[in-house]
Amino acid sequence: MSKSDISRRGVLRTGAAVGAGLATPTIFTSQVWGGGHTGFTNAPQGDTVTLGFNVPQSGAYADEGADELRAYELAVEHLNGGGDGGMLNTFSSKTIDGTGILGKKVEYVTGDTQTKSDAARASARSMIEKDGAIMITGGSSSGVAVAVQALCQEAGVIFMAGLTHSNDTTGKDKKANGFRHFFNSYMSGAALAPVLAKAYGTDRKAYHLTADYNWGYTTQEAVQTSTEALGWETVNNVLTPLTQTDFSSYIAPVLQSGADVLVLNHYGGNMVNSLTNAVQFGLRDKMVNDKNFEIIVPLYSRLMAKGAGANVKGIFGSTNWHWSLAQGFTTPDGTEVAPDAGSAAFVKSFGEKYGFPPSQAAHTCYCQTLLYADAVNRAGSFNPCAVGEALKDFEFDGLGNGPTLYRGDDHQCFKDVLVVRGKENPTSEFDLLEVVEVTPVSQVTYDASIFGGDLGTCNPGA
Amino acid sequence: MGILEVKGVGKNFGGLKALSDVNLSVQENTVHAIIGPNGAGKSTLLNCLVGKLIPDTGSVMFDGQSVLGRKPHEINQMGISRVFQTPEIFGDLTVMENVLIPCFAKRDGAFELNAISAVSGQNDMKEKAEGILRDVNMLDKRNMHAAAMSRGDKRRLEMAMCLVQEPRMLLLDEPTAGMARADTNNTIDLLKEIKEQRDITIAIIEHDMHVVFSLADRITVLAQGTPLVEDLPENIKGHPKVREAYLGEAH
Amino acid sequence: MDAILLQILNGLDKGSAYALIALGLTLIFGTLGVVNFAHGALFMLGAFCAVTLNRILTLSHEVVDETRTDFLGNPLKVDVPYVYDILGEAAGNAVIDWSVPLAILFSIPIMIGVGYAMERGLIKHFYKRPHADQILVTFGLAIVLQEIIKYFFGANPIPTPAPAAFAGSFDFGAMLGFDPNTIIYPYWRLVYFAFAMIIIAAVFAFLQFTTFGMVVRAGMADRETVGLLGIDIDKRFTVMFAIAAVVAGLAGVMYGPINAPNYHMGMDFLVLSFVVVVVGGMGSLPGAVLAGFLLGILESFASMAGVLEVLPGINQIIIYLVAITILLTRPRGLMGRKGVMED
Amino acid sequence: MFGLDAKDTRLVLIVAVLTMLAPFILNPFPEGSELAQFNAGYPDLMQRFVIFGIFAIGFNILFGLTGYLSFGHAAFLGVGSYAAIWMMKLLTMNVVPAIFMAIVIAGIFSLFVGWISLRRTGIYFSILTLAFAQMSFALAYSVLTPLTGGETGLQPKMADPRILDGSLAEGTTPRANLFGLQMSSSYELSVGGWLFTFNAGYYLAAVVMLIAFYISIRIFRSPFGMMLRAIKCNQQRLNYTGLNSKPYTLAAFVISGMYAGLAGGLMVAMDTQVGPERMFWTASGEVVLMTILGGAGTLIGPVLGAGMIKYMENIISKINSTILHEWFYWMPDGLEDFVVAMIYPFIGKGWHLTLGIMFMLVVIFLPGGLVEGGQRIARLFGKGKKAETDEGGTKPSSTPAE
Repeated sequence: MSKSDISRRGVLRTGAAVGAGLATPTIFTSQVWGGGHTGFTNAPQGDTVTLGFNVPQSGAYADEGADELRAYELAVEHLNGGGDGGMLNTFSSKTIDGTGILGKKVEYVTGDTQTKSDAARASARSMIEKDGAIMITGGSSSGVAVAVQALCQEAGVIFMAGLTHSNDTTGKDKKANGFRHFFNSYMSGAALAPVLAKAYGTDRKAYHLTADYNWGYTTQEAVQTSTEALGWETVNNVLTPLTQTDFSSYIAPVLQSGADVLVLNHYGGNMVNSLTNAVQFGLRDKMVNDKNFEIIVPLYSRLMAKGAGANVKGIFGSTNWHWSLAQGFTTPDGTEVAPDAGSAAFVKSFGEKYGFPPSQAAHTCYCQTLLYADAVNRAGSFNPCAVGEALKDFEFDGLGNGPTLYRGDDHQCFKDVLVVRGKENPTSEFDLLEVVEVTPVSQVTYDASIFGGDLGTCNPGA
Repeated sequence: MGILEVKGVGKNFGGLKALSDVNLSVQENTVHAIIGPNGAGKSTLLNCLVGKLIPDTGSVMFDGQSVLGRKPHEINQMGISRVFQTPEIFGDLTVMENVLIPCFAKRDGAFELNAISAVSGQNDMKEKAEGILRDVNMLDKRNMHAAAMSRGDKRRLEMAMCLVQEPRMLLLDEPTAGMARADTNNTIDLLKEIKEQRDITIAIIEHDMHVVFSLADRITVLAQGTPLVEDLPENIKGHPKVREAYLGEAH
Repeated sequence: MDAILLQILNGLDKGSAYALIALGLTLIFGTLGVVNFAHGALFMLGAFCAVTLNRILTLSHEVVDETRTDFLGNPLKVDVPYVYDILGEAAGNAVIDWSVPLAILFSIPIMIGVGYAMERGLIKHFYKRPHADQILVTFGLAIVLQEIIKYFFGANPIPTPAPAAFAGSFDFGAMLGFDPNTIIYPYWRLVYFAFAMIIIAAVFAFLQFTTFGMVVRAGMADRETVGLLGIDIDKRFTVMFAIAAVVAGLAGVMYGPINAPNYHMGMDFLVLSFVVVVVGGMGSLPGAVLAGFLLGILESFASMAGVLEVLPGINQIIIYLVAITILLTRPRGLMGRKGVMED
Repeated sequence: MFGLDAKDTRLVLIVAVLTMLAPFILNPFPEGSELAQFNAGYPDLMQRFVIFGIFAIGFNILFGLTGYLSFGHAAFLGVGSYAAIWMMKLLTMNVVPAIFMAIVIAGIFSLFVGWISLRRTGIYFSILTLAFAQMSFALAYSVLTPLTGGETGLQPKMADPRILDGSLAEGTTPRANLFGLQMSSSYELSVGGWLFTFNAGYYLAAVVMLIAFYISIRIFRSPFGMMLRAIKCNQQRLNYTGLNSKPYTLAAFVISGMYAGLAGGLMVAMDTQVGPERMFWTASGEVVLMTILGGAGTLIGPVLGAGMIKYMENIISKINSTILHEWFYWMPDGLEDFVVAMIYPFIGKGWHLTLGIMFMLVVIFLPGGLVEGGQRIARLFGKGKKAETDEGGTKPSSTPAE
């Protein structure tokens, strides 16, 4: 964002405030969260619209939150016609023209979720109640996503989920006002299993270590079901406390169990520590059942993988998106993957602005912002119900994941899933993962009813 | 039959015999002093009387009821009040509050969830507390922080806190220890006054013979955890056994 | 049988970290009577000494590699550490590889400085203040320290690997006649255990066999008396604070390879270390060490799959259950003294 | 009045006026102005001020009076919240049974925890309470997921039974209400550039807080409160005065646990969601910090401390670098960047740093908390007048709380 721009905006805002202060004191009352005349919460007044970016700025996921915020700032810049336009150039829908959303200039407020559902809701509520945000987006855990999504449903604004991987977000806790671009545990399992079977054979004994909370449960279940379907056996599943930092006592007995694969259903700091510990134990140098012992991390985050350093080398996992899609590559089995135009545009615009490639969290947040803006434009209204209708069963392309469907039944995006592996010879600190296979969307699609839950009806606010 | 009957009390700490076969009978409305050299077991005995320690053997009866196994607050509710060697008061509270607390304890018992009525509205309690403060000449200090007072005043406050409960028996643990002569004399006068004006039994543990002989009606000499002699003060003064016990210990 | 052996081994190793942190905490509490909530932050600072040294050793200049491209398609800029230029690539690599053990030397003066500054600048003024004030001010300090670290190093964990020589694990099973691979344990963790034992022994020897130590022990037992003897105990207590800081710092330095350091690792250990200290008995050094190992072993047992099947979730609460049980049966912890911290 | 002496009555009235006028007081800056960033007069934050005020008032009854430092009070808040949300799911979205049940269940749980923990004193007591709270958190997060919803917590669902409520109209979501008055409903008053929001939930919470505050004053001034202060001062003397300190401390513990439960229930009433982080030890630490920051053992201190911390958490954390640049746009470019760079570490995502520094400064220079600070200021300005030394007698100065 160029500085003169900010300054000008500062002048305008002050000017507006003075003007408002001088105006004849008119007293009127109105029911909030309704906005009376407009029929929905926080209907944008004047020539600007405010979005709420609710990301972890303190706590263990602060770096991930910072990357999400960068992506949001970039998206706002592009929506307002700044920069090189990024993925606007490749997005299949062409309603965004650089004049903001529906001709209103996009402004934003930020808040700190602290990766706690209470704090996240407090922050989201302040954006809705104080700053007049019309849409809330962000977050980097499912607990937060589910909590904020429920809040947005109640308040009558749209929630565009950030990084949340649990099935629950668009499963048993789905809400009509909430939408998720990111993939989920089920898709990770479905995408990973065939690749694992191909790489490690169908006669494997898996030992699961699972983070003892909802996301862990759904991920473990997804991986177990999909690998067992291909012939694997699950030897054991041990639940580990969220607050655990040293996993040695969980990893030490793995070899004794006769397992030859260890699945670490952990995310974030848990993943870094459990993987580091597992590699420390030399598990990957061992031969069990005449097979090389292997480790799997179902959900990879490049930012977090960095914390595990060299320990990720050769370890399989899945990811929603990876910047190497921008350049194209050859998978180990010889498939040529051509450079993806959308990814290339995004990586270029993000990389040139910030000096490093975007993470998957940044990507999903950027996409969500664009998707929201486009939906408003197509609906011709900021009314959440109209926006929801526009997003429902919306098919698009050019946002880095190939053709994608926003399924209307559960507000979940369906797109290809990347199976990745820790790179043996990274060229830089960002070059940690290589894409092994792009699992086609058909392979990870499931029936919307299998996770229960009820979307309810959209709520535009009282 | 005395109001306090101690029979065959023994107490061991590890291998150490602190008390053995202590018998003691304190008559109602008398001042009974327990003296003895350091380490004779005076404090241990006192702690057995007030419920802080439970003796290994023997019995302690107060007015026909056993005090053994009862907690300090229960023993207090039976009518025994204790004055400590160094005054134990509520330092952060005002003098008035210090006296009000025992008033409430006397009226409401060991526990009463009296959380709604204001202290300031309890006029009967206030009058009672003011009365005792007047008796000990401290009414002018009623709003002072207790911790800010002189040691002599603290001692008087502690006495007032005990007396306001109208106990049947007052246990004093070296009440003049570490006091200047003038303060000691004041304390003696105060105790004499108490003795004369109230129906009260006093048991006093004391080092200072001046105090003992000014007050006591009867004296028990304790040595090495067991009573040596029990007699009237005038008989104790020249008693050879007592002299032996004290000289043996003394330098 | 082998499973139990393995968990005992594991518990000893876990316990050695607990014991080291609790030891430092107890030193400060026992000598200065200060409840130091910033002790976990000292542990974290130690770990970041290792990170910093690694950063210093890998200070690099960029060399453009025309044959490869970076994420934007531009020629790749490869970082070449200055150490390579000075020592050559092989020796340079070796130095970087050994940065964690080297950080022991690097961290000692830093931790002494931090400890000294903390005691003289802040803690000293809180000797006479209520414990609640001490807790609050040191808690505030802990937040400040970790936020400063976060500002410079980010929130994500930073990998600080052990020297390659310590990679992999040692097969105890084979040595003891069990099947191979049943009882294996990483070399670095064994190093950590040995290191912890040396530090603990050194602290005890220092307190036991030097006059300085004797005075400090006397001060721990009865501060007033020692003061009456005309010994300037305060100066010695400053030294003890610095020593405690060094113990915490060294525990942190060596912990880096076990769990990649992040800015909140101190807070993660804070509650646990207080539980350890209290279970051991406030102010008792042997108690702290004993409780550290005890809790380490029990935690390891509680994480066994067989145990979890019978008692799901026991691994979540075992530490606290033990703390409650011990405090109810042994009012002052395993080896605590009467009257310490009871008001 | 109300069975209070003149000074306490004045304090209650001041607090009552401040809470009732909070929507005005907390929104001093006109909408759209640069300083509007500092406005705190929106429902969520106002609700949090009073709810955490209740939590801290209750905590103060235990810690401020008896000196027992509980490090596990967040557990009672959490348990109260879970009780409340279950009442909403099972019975009715009316907040009355939810709040009532929150108090009852938190009371029962604190009776259990207190009965065990109060066997010990000092730091041993603190660790026992901490242990219970951490166990509650860990279990709620994991094995008790069927009961607590685990990580994602609990919210009212369309499919909940709500046996007392009629079925919901199509397209509506279950909303917390007080006999039909929705907690989320607000009236906005726009005067010139100013916008004031009057929220039903806030006023319910504020009235409850006033009652809670009033009860706490009564407790402070009662014989019971005097006994509690005596316990803090000299437990031995109390026992030898014929009083059993155990039931007194236990009663104080349970009362403060019920306050915490009340706060937890109100949180659910205002925002129908519960997550286990509410019980994490840092949440217990937060109420300790609030109480000490404001002034432990004083009447109004805990409320001030709660307001201060919640203000920092919600207002300071939302200032980002763009906003800073807007504020200082009038400076020369180089200077502007410099000033922003100097301030930036302390605001927005750096708000924890500011909080830490503030704790240290307050503890070092104002051991009596903000109340002591207020007294010092009052003394500075009121030298001629009679010196008010009584705790709680000081009026909250410029702190943005009630």
